Amino acid sequence: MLGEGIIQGLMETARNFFGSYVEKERLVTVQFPEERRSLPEATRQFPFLLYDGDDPERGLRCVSCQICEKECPPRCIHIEKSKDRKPDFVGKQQFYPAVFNIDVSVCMSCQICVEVCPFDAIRMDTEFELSTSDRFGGLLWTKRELARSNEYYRQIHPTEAGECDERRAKELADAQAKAAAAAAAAAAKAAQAAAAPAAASNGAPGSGAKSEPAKKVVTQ
Amino acid sequence: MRMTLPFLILAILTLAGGVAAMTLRRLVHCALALSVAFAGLAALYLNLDAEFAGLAQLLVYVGAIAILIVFAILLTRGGDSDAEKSFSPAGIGGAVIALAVFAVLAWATETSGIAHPALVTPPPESAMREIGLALMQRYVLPLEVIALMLTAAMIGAVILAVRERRNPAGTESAERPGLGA
Amino acid sequence: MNPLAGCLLVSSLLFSVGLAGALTRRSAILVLAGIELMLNAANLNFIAFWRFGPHPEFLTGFVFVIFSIAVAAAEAAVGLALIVAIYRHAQTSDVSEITEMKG
Amino acid sequence: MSVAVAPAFAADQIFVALKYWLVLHTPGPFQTLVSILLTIIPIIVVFPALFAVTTVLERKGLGRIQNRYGPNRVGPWGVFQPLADAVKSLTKEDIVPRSADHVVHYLAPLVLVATAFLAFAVLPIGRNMTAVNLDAGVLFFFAIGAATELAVFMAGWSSRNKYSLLGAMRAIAQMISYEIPLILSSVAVIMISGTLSTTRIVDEQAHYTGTVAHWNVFTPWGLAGFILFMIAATAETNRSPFDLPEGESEIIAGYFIEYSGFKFALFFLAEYLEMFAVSGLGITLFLGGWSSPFSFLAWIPSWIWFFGKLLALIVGFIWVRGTLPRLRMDQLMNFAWKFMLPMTLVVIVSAGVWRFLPAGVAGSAALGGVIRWLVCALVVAGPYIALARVLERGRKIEKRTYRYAE
Repeated sequence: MLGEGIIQGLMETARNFFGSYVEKERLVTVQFPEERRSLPEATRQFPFLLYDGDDPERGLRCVSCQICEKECPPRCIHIEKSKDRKPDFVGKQQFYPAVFNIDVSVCMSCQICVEVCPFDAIRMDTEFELSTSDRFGGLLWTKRELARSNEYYRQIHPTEAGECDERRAKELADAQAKAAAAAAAAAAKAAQAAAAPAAASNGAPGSGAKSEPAKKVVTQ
Repeated sequence: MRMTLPFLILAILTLAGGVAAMTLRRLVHCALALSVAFAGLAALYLNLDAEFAGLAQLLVYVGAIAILIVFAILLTRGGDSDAEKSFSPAGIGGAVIALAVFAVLAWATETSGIAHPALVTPPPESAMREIGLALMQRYVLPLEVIALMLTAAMIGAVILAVRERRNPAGTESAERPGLGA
Repeated sequence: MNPLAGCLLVSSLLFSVGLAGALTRRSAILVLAGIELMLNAANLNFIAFWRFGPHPEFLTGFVFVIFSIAVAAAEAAVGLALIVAIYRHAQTSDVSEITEMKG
Repeated sequence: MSVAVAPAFAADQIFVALKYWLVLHTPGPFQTLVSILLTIIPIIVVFPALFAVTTVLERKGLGRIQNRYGPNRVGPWGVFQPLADAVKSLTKEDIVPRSADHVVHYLAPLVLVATAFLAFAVLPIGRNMTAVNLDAGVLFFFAIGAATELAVFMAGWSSRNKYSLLGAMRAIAQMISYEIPLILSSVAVIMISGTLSTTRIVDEQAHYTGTVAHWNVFTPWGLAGFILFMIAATAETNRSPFDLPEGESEIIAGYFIEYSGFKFALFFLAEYLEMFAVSGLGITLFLGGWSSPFSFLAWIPSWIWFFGKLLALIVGFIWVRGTLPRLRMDQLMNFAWKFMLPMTLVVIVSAGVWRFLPAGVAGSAALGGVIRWLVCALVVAGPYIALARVLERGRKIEKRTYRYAE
């Protein structure tokens, strides 16, 4: 019968109308600033820089390799390399960024910088309330504003951070083992003079090749 | 009884609309000015106690004919071009003829002797009831004829405006000329 | 000047304006608009004579105007349909360019 | 009895009495002016206020229909939301496109609002509360309504935007198509009442048989006519599901796409005013205007009845908007010419049958009334069922199955 469907539709919307006053479960929205839904773990907004330990200046993982700066599609990252070096978490001497700026008003949250970073130094944040009254200075974040501790990272992306930490721990262990092996080799060398230099030189490239693909899998 | 101020204002409005409709460059502006003239005339009818005629004028002229003219302008691509130059010999000739006609009419009005005696006519009874009865009794035959003529005109307009499907080269487009009719 | 003469004057002015437009404008639509104006001027005369005439109770002029409005509506519909048809045929609605009449 | 009636009558006529009191206490030369102002100003104040109330009602109602909260931040339960909206629209920058036709672009919203306000002149919003008691009130209403089409065209054309012109063309085509069923369904009422005056149409309906009023909607032709009238009114005021002229997903905002700030607010206002006006006409023609449905409720002031009915119709508009999706252009036109037009003609025939069937048969008024009611109902229902059969032929509604999704 013509018009029957309209009546059915009207009944359905009336049911919704009155039902939304009676049953709270019907309501699909929440009262935002007071009530918040927990964000899904895969949430990502804008990048931040990770540091180890307590000091954001010394513990910063970034080695200023500038891969992210080159890969960034909208070119919102600006890095200036330092002149001097400082040791990284395995004790190797590395450069660090003297200046590391991200213009979040340009950033498009594509996460490419995270995927290309070989040092696990840049990650995506979940923070989304970023309004500011100054649209030039307020949205240009410097190194200090971008730095977040590893604890914070573990908090917002536990799975990813766990994998990352595991990998880094392994890397550290490898490096220490290598250092120990090198020390042992040096000791052996000192003991045996110039008898077997080949054993030490074989070990170093092997460990590097092993850690590289593992990192790729995790960051994707 | 003399001419009243509302009458003067409405007359000036109507004439201004008419003059603008006949002199403006853009065709759409002309159509809008024309509807101002029609609306002014409707108000003049109301001013002359012809309520039904005034409202019918508003309904038919402003509501239908002005819209029809606007549709016709848009369908003939008149809406986006400055169609013509302002003055031409033919234009001056037309204006002279119109002026002559006006002079004759005004002279006739003036000399006919109806212009000066003071009229004391009470507003006539133009109640809807009387008009309805007049249309249904005294003028029922013209009414039927008008109805027939309107039907014929509608069919004719549709036939004229409907795109001919015969020629295969005819451009197929989304516009429908018969929409307003 | 009494109101009847005022109406007649306005009406004759409007008629002249419509006539001038119909004679001088080259767009066919505006020619039609000028004719409509002339028709309206005549209607105003009918209303004025009905209002100030001797026998308003017969409603003669009044009913004439109503019929005239109906006829004008039909005229506008057919006239504009003709203009649209001509435009489609000749690609112009300029009356000075439509110079040939072949089927 | 008279003791009970007197205060009720006083409450009923309070505004009329107030106006006369104020006019009497003004000096002689200004009396006409004050009287005119006292008639106009309430209309200019009350209906925009109703517009403000309606916007918040609509947003909250739509929200609840979609299982949301709706606005609830400005003031308690969001009742001051219209105030915030007003401040916003008044302080926004007024942008006019560079290539727009400035004069026409400026005039369009003014013409639209002016015509929308004019329509209220003939609506009886209470006993003795008609601004202008015209002999041809209904005709006046439709004549004024016809002028809005031109304003819509002005807005659409002067903006120099393809979407606005498309929206205006859609709006005009739709308004012209639905004006016919709108007028034809009111013709049935005019035939029965024998008058075009809105005041007298309401007076005709304010009688009672027993306790029930003579509202036109209580008759079969009146009920059908009322439904058809409201459908046509929805289309005439461009409200959902007939909101093609401003379909956001297709042509962004239709004819007022290039308007901003206060002019945009004026378009919004005009749209709602038209909705109130045409609902008011529906109330006048079919729902007995300011009269109460039952004689024992007649003590409630007449203006409360009118605005109560108006609010009920507005709720109906909102409910329909929250329920039905937008039509397609061809569906819209088919609906107007293949369903609305034949049905309004049937309603007119039914009203004619009602007029000429005797109300009483063989001395029994009740039996005659029932027979007349049933016959007229049959005259409406028969063609409706037949038409529905024809229109639904070959059209099977089935649940859509998705091959790849889900």
